[in-house]
Amino acid sequence: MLGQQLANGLILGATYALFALGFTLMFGVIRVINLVYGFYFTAGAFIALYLTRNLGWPMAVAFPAAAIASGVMAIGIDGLLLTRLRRVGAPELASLMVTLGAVLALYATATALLGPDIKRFPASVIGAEAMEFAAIRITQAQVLILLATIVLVGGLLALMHGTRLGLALRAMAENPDAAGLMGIDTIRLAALVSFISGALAGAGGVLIGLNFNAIQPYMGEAMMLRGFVVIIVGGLGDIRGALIAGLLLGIVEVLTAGYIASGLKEAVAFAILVAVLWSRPAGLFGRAVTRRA
Amino acid sequence: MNRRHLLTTALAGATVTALPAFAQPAAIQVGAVEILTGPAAAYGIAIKAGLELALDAINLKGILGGQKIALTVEDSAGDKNQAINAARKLIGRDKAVVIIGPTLSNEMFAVGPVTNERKIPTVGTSTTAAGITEIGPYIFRTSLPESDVVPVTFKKAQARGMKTVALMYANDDAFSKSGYDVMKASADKLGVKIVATETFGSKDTDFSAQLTKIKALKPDAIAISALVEPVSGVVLQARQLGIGPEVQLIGGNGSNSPKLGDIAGKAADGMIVGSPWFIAKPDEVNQKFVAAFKAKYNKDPDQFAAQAYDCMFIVAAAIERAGAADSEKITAALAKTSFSGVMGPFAFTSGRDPASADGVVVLEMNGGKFGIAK
Amino acid sequence: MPPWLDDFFWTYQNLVYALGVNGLLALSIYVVLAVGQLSLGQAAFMGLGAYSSAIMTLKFKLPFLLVLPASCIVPVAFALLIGGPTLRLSGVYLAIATIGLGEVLRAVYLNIDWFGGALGLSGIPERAGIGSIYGLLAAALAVLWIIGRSHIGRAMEAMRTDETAAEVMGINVPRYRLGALLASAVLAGLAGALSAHVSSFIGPNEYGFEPAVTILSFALLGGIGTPIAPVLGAWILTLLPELLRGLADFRLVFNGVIIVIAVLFLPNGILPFRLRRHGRP
Amino acid sequence: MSVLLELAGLTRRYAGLVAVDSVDLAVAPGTIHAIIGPNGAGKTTLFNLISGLVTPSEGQISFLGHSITAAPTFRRAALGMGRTFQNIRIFGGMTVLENVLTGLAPSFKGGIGAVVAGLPALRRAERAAIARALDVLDLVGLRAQSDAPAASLPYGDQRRLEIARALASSPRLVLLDEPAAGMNPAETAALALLVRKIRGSGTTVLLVEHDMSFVMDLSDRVTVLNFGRRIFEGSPAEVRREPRVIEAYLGPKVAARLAVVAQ
Repeated sequence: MLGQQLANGLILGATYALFALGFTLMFGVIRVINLVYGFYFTAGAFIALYLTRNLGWPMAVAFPAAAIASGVMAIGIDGLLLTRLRRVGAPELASLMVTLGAVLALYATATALLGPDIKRFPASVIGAEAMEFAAIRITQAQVLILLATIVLVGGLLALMHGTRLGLALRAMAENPDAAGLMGIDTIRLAALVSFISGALAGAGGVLIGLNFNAIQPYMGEAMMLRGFVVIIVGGLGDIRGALIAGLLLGIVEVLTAGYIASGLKEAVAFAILVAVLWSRPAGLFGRAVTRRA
Repeated sequence: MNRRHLLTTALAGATVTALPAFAQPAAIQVGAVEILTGPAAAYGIAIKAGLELALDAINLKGILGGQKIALTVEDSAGDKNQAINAARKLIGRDKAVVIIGPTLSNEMFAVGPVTNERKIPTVGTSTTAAGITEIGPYIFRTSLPESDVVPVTFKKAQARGMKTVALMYANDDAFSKSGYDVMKASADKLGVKIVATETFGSKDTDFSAQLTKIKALKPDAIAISALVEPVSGVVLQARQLGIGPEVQLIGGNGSNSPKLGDIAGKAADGMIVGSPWFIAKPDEVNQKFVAAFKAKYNKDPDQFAAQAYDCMFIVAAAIERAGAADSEKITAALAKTSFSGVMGPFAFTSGRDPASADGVVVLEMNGGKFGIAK
Repeated sequence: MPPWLDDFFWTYQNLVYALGVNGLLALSIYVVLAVGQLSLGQAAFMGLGAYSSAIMTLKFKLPFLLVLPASCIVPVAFALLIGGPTLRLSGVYLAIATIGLGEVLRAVYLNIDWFGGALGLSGIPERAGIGSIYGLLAAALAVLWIIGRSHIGRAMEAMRTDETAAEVMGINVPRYRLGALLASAVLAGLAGALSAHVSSFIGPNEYGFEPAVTILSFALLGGIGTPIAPVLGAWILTLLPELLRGLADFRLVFNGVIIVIAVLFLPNGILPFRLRRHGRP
Repeated sequence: MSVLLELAGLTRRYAGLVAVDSVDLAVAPGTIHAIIGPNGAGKTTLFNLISGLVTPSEGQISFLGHSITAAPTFRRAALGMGRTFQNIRIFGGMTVLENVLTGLAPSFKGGIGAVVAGLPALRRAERAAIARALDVLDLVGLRAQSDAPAASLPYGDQRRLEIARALASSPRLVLLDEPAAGMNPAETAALALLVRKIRGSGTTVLLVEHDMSFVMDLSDRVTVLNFGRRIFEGSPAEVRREPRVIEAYLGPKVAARLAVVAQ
């Protein structure tokens, strides 16, 4: 049973890490806690649902299409919400507030249009068949999640540390003004970050929607609390930190539910958050990110 | 003085819309508080449909010598404060003499004390939690509480060989929690051993930790008290984790919905639930109701619509027997209800709960559809 | 009083209470925003005040005069728990930590029988009323008004405009931040206790993310130039859905859009006045 | 006391970059002390270290004989250290007078209770603060505009307002970060006069400035930074003659061009 529980925790943790990737990237580069992120997650799942269920596309095509569509949506919405604030040099909290208002309106609108019910992928696309290795059962969708998490984290790290684009992004993260002076087009880069982050959110939405096969407008909000815990415990803006913190959180939650009490899952997540804030505010693996002056 | 003046000014805007409705009522005013928007809207909409279908039939002839009943349904959106505001408006502004609803037990705990204080009879059609009618002498319900339904289901499972059971419930709504309390009591009473008690949230999507634990304990049955959506999720994941048909699945009132089959499909096969009503119940009253409902709304009625349909008749009959649109007299008349509707024969206990659970049937999922369990 | 007027007040009694309680909640977010911080824990603090006061009334049978002030204790303790570490850091930490608070407390209420679990706490006697609600609102407004006009108000506005410059002026920024968060917890705790003692029932699902955002929209609509502005914002947003029934379905959309518009285009709210405090005696 | 502010081995590292590299500095009371150097020499970082906005990686700072290396910014201000910023940071929504009153924050001792009780001591403090603020506005020549919104002032006046705000609490030391930036020659001359008046009133001045003639005319002592290191310190005349300084400004081509652009 412990093996199965660890597998459950690993998969749950992978979904948390997957969810947090684009979220932490966005903060890392443009210093914005973008709460609309959760909505891109919802959007990705619904777009994939529409493509597979209503248009009959195969999942292999619908998946990247949904990710790209979410990314494009993110360019539009983030641009609308954040560009003006960036131009007038508004404080960090203004962008947090504006995305908070926007995401509330977006969820509520989506609920009004799509209905509050849980929707599910047709049985033919979900890959719910379970395989069994050494008494551990795992479904195809879950294997896909683990693989996708590894590939996306690896890809993102390669992008950030192995390419010129990544260098520009890191320069922008360090000091946007200096980056602007060095001839980096920060507006276009910000749009690119929105796209990558939105696409990651959309991809996460599809995969996590596939795994639990439960898609509804507020699914992004439900992940948000975990997302916060992961990005703070991992260190704001730290991609590797998000991966490790996500996996850790998933395993701790499952073990709590499996061996202590299932009602304590949320409380455990939050207790970890508060403990990290008190003891290592920069995240388990991070250096200080307090920026002043 | 000054303070009151301020308040009046603040409310001046409200008066504009409210005043016309303060004119004297033309028909007998009955109010209903139901969830018409938001995540739980499906229940309120079904109830509203049931009430209005019954009302059509009642107003055809009228009561008290030809007077019509005017039913105003206010939306609570599932929110406690909106439910209270709605009930106060129905009573204070629309002069409703009876309130039907509200939809959820939690809302009734907030609304009940208000209507009870004002001595307006209030009849819940879907509130199944414990303690509802203890709010006060004006609070009734026509819905069978879970404590009448669940024991029937458990007896069925026991007859099929259940000796141990694992209980699961959503711990974040009153309805599911009450259902769990009843399941626990039933298991204890029947001598069935409870090997595990696991909770989850109504919006959770991952139940793997709880199910893995339960699977290792190898119970004869798993009983789940929650609304249909999380129940479907639990059932689907149980199958993924390899919990097979040898484990009897038992649902509470929340599982008694055709949505279970729609969402979980064959994964839910073999699950049994108790129900005070069944669409295919052969008696003539029920068949006429189902046909009329289909004709008006172009869909099948569910349990909530059926309960509401009966409730409207029960209320109308009580007004008729009271002889006047007077809340006090209607309350007394309600207590003496003797009625036979789509749910079967109906009367209130002295505690204003339904008197008989004889109509309860046990249903079983098969191929995504409910049928009578054999 | 003529019967129709009596009916009128009975009908709108809950709304009148809600206006007062929401006014207090608007002040509770105002004090945090006024020092340039963002807390989304207002609903959670309110819930703590509501639960702790209801338990004192129901289980310990304490008199309301004692319960009301005591209802601030638990929210303040949680404000210290969250504020202690986060207020030394950049503002996003407080915002994030407080968003989580509401969800976690919900889990706590649900899992501890003492709090009634999913059934909540019912049968709370009606101890509060127009007098206590509006009395406290008026007192809070008066105190905040006086503080706003003093050197403390000046320091708060300085912090809000430019934290670094304010600190260079010798303003003890962390202390003001913590003070504001504690005051905010007190106000929200009082609002929670008052609302619990006029509505007879409180449940675990009433103090989550959405009410927190609604409270924020009160202040952003009204503006934070004077303490009266957020209260008016709260009144508008409480009355609007009652006046325009059609709006009710889209209340959350509306609140969200207000926040977006306020941040982008009306950074000073619809009442962009500020307290005069050049203060020639 | 012969030394008002003393830095010993002060160092600040960023990832892969040493912005301030073991700088020693002693500022004598009653002087006008300038810090010069090409762009990127670490002057503003040094100011941020002194006022506590940046924590040092190594080294010590002492002020009035106390170690303040770990003291928070507001405490340094309360001890008697004022400063202005290179990019003006006034409180735009407040009036001119309120801006200056903000600079008097440490002189108010009462908390919320005292404010609500309306204690006479507090009212006296407010009256005294206003009188002091008006005096300072007189000094910088902004008294007539004291009720105007600060954001409405022209650029040069905003700079002077920022100086007035820094001076309000009669600090022992004031740090002026490029006070002459963006000023025309007439304004610069008036500023020089003002800085002398400040020293005359007993406040020591530490300033960073690019305008060489301004610095050379005004300063008692000049410290030259390059690439985060102190390369020279002396009187203006000594600095003018020092080859290392000339090289720092003119030697590497890029540095030279940037220095010219800045002027």
